[in-house]
Amino acid sequence: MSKMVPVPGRGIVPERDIDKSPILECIDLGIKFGGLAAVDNFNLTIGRTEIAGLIGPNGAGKTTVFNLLTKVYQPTRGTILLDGMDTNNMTTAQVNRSGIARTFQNIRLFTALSVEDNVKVAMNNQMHYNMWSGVFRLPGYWKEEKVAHDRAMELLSFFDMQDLASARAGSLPYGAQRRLEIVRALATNPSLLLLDEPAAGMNPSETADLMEHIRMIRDTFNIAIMLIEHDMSLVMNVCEGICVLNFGHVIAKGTPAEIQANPTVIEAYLGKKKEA
Amino acid sequence: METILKVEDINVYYGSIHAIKGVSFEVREGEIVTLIGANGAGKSTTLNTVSGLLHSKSGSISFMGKPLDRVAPHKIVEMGLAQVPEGRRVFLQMTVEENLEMGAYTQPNSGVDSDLEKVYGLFPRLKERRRQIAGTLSGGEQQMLAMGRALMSHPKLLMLDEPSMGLAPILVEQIFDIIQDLHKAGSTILLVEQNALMALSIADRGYVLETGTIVTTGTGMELIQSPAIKKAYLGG
Amino acid sequence: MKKLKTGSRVFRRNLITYALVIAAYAVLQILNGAGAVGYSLQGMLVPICAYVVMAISLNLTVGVLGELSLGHAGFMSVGAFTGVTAAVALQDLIPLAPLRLAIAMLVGAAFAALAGFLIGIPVLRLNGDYLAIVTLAFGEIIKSIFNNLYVGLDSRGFHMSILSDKTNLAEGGKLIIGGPMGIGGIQTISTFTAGFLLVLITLAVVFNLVNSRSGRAIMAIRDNRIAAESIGLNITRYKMMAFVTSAALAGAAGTLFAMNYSTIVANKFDFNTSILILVFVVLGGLGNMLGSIIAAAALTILPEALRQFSDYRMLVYAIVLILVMLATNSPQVRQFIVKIRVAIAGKGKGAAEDV
Amino acid sequence: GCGNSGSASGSGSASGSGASSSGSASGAAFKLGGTGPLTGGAAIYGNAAYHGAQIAVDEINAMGGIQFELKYEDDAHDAEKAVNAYNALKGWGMQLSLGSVTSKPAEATSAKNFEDRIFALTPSASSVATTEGKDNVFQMCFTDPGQGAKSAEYIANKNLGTKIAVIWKNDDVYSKGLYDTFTAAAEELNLDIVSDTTFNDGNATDFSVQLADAQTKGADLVFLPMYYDVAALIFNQANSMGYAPKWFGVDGMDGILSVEGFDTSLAEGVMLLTPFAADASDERTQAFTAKYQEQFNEIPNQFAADAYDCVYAYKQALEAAGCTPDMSNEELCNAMMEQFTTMTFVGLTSDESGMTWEASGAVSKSPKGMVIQDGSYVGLD
Amino acid sequence: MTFLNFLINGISLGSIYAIIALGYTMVYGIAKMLNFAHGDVIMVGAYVCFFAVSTYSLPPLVGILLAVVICTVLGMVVERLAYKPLRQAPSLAVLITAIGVSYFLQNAALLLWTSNTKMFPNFFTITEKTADGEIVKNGIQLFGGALNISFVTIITIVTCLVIMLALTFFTGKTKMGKAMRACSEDKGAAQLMGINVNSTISLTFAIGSGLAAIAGVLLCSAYPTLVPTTGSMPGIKAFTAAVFGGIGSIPGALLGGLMLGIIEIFAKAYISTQLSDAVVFAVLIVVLLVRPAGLLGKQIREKV
Ligand SMILES: Nc1ncnc2c1ncn2[C@@H]1O[C@H](COP(=O)(O)OP(=O)(O)OP(=O)(O)O)[C@@H](O)[C@H]1O
Ligand SMILES: Nc1ncnc2c1ncn2[C@@H]1O[C@H](COP(=O)(O)OP(=O)(O)OP(=O)(O)O)[C@@H](O)[C@H]1O
Ligand SMILES: [Mg+2]
Ligand SMILES: [Mg+2]
Repeated sequence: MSKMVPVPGRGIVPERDIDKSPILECIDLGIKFGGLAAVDNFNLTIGRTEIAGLIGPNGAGKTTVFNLLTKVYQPTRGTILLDGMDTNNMTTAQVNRSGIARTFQNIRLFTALSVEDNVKVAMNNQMHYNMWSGVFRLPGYWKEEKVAHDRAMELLSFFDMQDLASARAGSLPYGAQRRLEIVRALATNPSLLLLDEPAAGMNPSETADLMEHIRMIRDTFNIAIMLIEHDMSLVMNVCEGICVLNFGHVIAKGTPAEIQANPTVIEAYLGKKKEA
Repeated sequence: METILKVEDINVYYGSIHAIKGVSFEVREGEIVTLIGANGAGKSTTLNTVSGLLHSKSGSISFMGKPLDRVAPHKIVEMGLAQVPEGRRVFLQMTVEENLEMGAYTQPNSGVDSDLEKVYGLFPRLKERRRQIAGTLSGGEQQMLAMGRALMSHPKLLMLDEPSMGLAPILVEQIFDIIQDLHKAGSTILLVEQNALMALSIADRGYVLETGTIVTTGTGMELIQSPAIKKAYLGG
Repeated sequence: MKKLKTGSRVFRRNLITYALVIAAYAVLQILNGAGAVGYSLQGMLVPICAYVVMAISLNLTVGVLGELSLGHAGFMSVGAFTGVTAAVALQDLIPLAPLRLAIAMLVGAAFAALAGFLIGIPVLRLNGDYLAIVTLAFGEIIKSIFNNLYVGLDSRGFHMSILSDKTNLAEGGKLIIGGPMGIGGIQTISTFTAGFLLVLITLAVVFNLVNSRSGRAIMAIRDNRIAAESIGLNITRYKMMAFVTSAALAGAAGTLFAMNYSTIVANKFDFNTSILILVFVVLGGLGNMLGSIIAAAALTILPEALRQFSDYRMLVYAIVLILVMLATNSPQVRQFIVKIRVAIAGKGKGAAEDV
Repeated sequence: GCGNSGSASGSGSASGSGASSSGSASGAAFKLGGTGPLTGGAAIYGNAAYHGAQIAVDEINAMGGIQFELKYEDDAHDAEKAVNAYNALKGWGMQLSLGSVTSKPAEATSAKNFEDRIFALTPSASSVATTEGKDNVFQMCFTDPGQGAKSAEYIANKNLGTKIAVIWKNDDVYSKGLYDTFTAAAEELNLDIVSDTTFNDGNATDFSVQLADAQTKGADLVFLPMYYDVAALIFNQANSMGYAPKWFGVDGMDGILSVEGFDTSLAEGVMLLTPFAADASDERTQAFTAKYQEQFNEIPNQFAADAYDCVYAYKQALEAAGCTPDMSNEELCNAMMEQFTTMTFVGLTSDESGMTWEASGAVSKSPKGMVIQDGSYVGLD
Repeated sequence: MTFLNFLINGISLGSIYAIIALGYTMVYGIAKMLNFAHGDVIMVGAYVCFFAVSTYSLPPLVGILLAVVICTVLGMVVERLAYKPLRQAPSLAVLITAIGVSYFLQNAALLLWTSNTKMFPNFFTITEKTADGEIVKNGIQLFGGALNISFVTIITIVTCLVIMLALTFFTGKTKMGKAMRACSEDKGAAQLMGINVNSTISLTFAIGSGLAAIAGVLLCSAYPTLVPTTGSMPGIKAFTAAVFGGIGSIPGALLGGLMLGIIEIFAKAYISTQLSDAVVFAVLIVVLLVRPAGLLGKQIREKV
């Protein structure tokens, strides 16, 4: 992975992204639930093809950050610039169309649909035939369905899941479900991919395999990835920049090495014993 | 050390899927026994069968000498067996405190308050959030709640299904410390973990489950050293 | 190629459905020709078709879209009244009955679709039982409107009034909808063949919709709204699509139904009718169109078949209904069915999943 | 009480619908069928008619001579189910029909009677549409217009009220028919209708608003074109709000005195036009009432009486035309049309001068004006 | 004055809806099922009380108790036979079964007690000795008879309040009540707490049906005609009221019921008796659009 270099006003950025404008900028982002400020003046920039990590104790506000970025919750304050564009009054769907795709901490698949359909439905916005050509099976239908099918298979094979294409998503083993969620997110052609604890419930060997895929995704699709994870072996190995949250506040930013050495982080999050 | 839980040759089906194929194992008084295995190996199914949520087609399960076959789940809890289910399963619409009270359902009301304080002692974060609706807790907070809830019933045998899942490293340590404290305090624990290394390192004995059958067993140390295990579960 | 497998599995099930419907029609026609069909069954053929269409269309809302609707009869009502009105208006223009019926159905479907759209705007902003109660409310509102609506036709065209008959028609004018009196003296031009064709069309529409990008989107929204939003689906748009389609089909069914009786009143399409159709859907299995067809037919015939029980008829009907629900939902029976499906399809996975 | 009344109706009706009644012993019997609400909200009317017909058939079959086989099928007061019921009867081999008990179903079945040329004489379906354009469908009861208009005239002639309120059921053909013609006639007779309110199945519990409207508008007579079960509620509520106008009912009101647990004093002074009064003095009525009570232990209402008359009217017509059960429906139909347009029939629901039918199918018989005094009917001259 | 009268009438009608809705909400909120048979249990309760008092001339209170007991048992039996086997089934399946039960009860009543209308006696009266004999009073007259509040209404409202408070306390504060809520959320987890799910749900139905009996008696005391279908329409209205007030919210059921009654009366009085139903439901829709979780229902955001 390329070296991280500091850039004024942008924190640290992968060398290769320096001359490109950042894909994401959060400025003073914040949300309150009742009295509790789950996230408060959160600032972060992510480079075009950066793999960023968001870590922090349980309840620190990591998932909430994802929910703010994807407009599942509306921020009570602050701005989100996606590729320079303010997402202020966008809906979740609009945010996705303009480039953010995500997975969920507690898996949210379309359980009754087949694996293939889970992927195809994510391509909905890239398909254009209307209801009628669907109902009357006009040429448009056949053409686009063919394209969609091939693309879906391609994406599935990326996680070598093509053999599961016809299985019911709900009936997949846990690990496969997590991977399918990633494929589904990729199918929307995002420029920024948000992964919420992708390795949760995976054993070390499965986790190692996942790491490879995350890097591969970045390299093949040339997109930025931001991930939340409690498995330090994964975070420290794949992430280029890491941001640490605690009680909704950023308590540290930096390279894996810096973070691992940071006493505040150790005290609040990592604990004395080293893993990975 | 007498045997608290004895599982003999159980077979569990989901419809036509044969999930558990003749599994046998036992847990003795005061032990930490761990059950490790890949996703879908059958760990949770095993625990749910012991808890009486699922039923075994054949074989037998006995808890402190008494047979558990066809005993209703709530009876089993009364007998002193508690499970922290996979994926927390806290009562999302109830407050943190109400969840804990539910954990003490089988206990006399008199002791509940002091037990609450004990649990809050273990998980201060829960005390802060005692009035919050559990559904809005973070994943980790819910995990703590689930564990605290199980402790409320003074279990003779505590079964934990992946308690470290989704927890911050520091909390994982805490959880494992708590497990060891409980162990020291004399309670018996059956631990299902993905985090095989940590699990085995605190376990007296371990069983390795693969696609519904037990393939290896031994003391924690033996298993950690075994190359096969290293390769398969310790990512080594 | 696995994909062919999914494709073909769905495709096969749909094909079977078409085949069975066509076969049933053929058999009945032959028996009918041989005079082997009793008056009782004969008289029920058209209503059965209408109910089948109602069931399939409601299944689109409840099974595929996953929203509970307790007012589906309302759309049937709209279709019935507008359709018949159109038929009466066209009486002289189009002497050819089948054509007139077809146009009437189109009109009925169109108005029902319109109603579906207007109702959908508020309804689809709610969730779960709140949505259900609002559909119930609209069903009642529609009923109450038609109970107070007066529509007449004379040389000067249509005249409409609410609450009381202020249409004061010219000579030779005809009051079509007479408030509580409903519509009387209807020319019964509905035929079994027409019904059969409507069923086929309905099947085609629903199947093709479900197996298109729209259908996938609709089902995705059903399975997990938040995830559906996160992949950029326009929730309202697709909900509306399903809802309106379902309403339109119900409207056509309403016209078919109404044109089979010499008289029709708004009260016919009340809450109980909505519930009855819901029973068809649930009994047949959510998302399972073939199931809906069978359930609708069976439950329409059942009360007639039970006539020999005289006073105990409806009691027996209730008991049968309960027992069937218990049976179809008992794990044993389900396993058994799955086993059979596996045996037939040779493929267990997802066999329990219909659509 | 609960037990015996239950068993009574049980045995009473179980013999009937479905399993058809006795009498066919002598072999050749006319198959007589009718549909009515035997279950559901309107079951009370269907069962009454059915029980009335039952008694008549039993009596007639006992006499020897013409034999009937009666079969009543449930239509749950619904046009669709009525047609199903009709078809069931047709399949059974029905030769003569008692049509349907209630109006809307009757409109549907009478259309079928017309197609199939099966003669129909409905006891109680009073809407015009029932007979309109169907030469072989006749009625035993007044048509709604007839009755509505007559009520208005009666009120005008006896000037019973100057300010009139009407409470009607605006999802019901029967009530609407009466309302329309009543108001039309009232206008001509310049009766002053001050209050015009409605109810329907959905809200037939609370009438405070309707009654308050009538009361505040100073109505001194309230016209109630409805069946008696609802009327009972209205009297009850009017009483509790201390509103005591003159009440004027219609034939559907008959039966109110036999409602179990009804405080008849509430119906004191209620006037109604009905062709039948269960406690009339003539011995035929008394015999009928007695029989009905011991068989079904309840007091027969006008539905029962009309149905009873229907069967006897058939008997008379069949005898006069010398029909035999082996005749085709077509032949029977023509014979009956012939007879009913010419004969005069004396029954429970007519006075000694009897009743006759127009070709339209409408009956003409003089209604009895009745007033309720100390819990029983007294003829209003 | 007329306004006040209408308001009172609205409250009378509403209180009846409310008392039914309360029982409804119990089952609805806990067992998470639309128990369409609830209205018919009401009908059964009314009949039992009717025969006890009118036919076997037992004292009213005994009649009511008898109704409560029988309905409670009925509720539990029905639950055991028709709903328990469907614990794992989708909720819609249970709803359909409930409809089957509703048909069953109605037709059983028809066979047992015939279709003949029964007039339910009004217990809630007091007879006053006056100069000219006794007069039976069934309500309080205010402003020289300009306003009339019937005893039934007063008693119904009081009963409603008592039941509401009792239920709120029960489900919110007692161990058993909380266990009920736990079951309604996650039966499996509840079992792992040592809660006997079956008996808990059975208890829910017992309570719901017992309340139904009381509701039946009050319904028929206020609107005395009693037929086998007496329960169905009020049942639907009560269901509407329950949702209107906020699913599972006990105070909501009370408020929803009252609102429904008042709206219905006002719609008749000030708009049109003919269109009152339409108006009532239109108002309902508007309110739900403003408050998508009902009047008192709280909208719990799904944690993502
Ligand atoms: N909808 C909500 N209402 C109230 N509080 C909320 C809501 N969502 C989250 N919170 C609170 O905000 C805090 C942050 O929650 P969040 O899910 O972001 O934590 P997290 O960092 O993802 O933790 P974990 O790693 O355990 O998932 C938590 O304390 C949680 O209780
Ligand atoms: N409800 C169910 N229906 C059908 N099959 C199931 C069900 N639950 C589990 N299975 C299957 O049974 C097997 C064992 O599942 P189980 O959840 O016990 O595995 P596990 O070891 O707990 O996995 P994990 O580590 O992901 O929790 C898996 O193949 C799974 O697919
Ligand atoms: Mg999180
Ligand atoms: Mg597991």
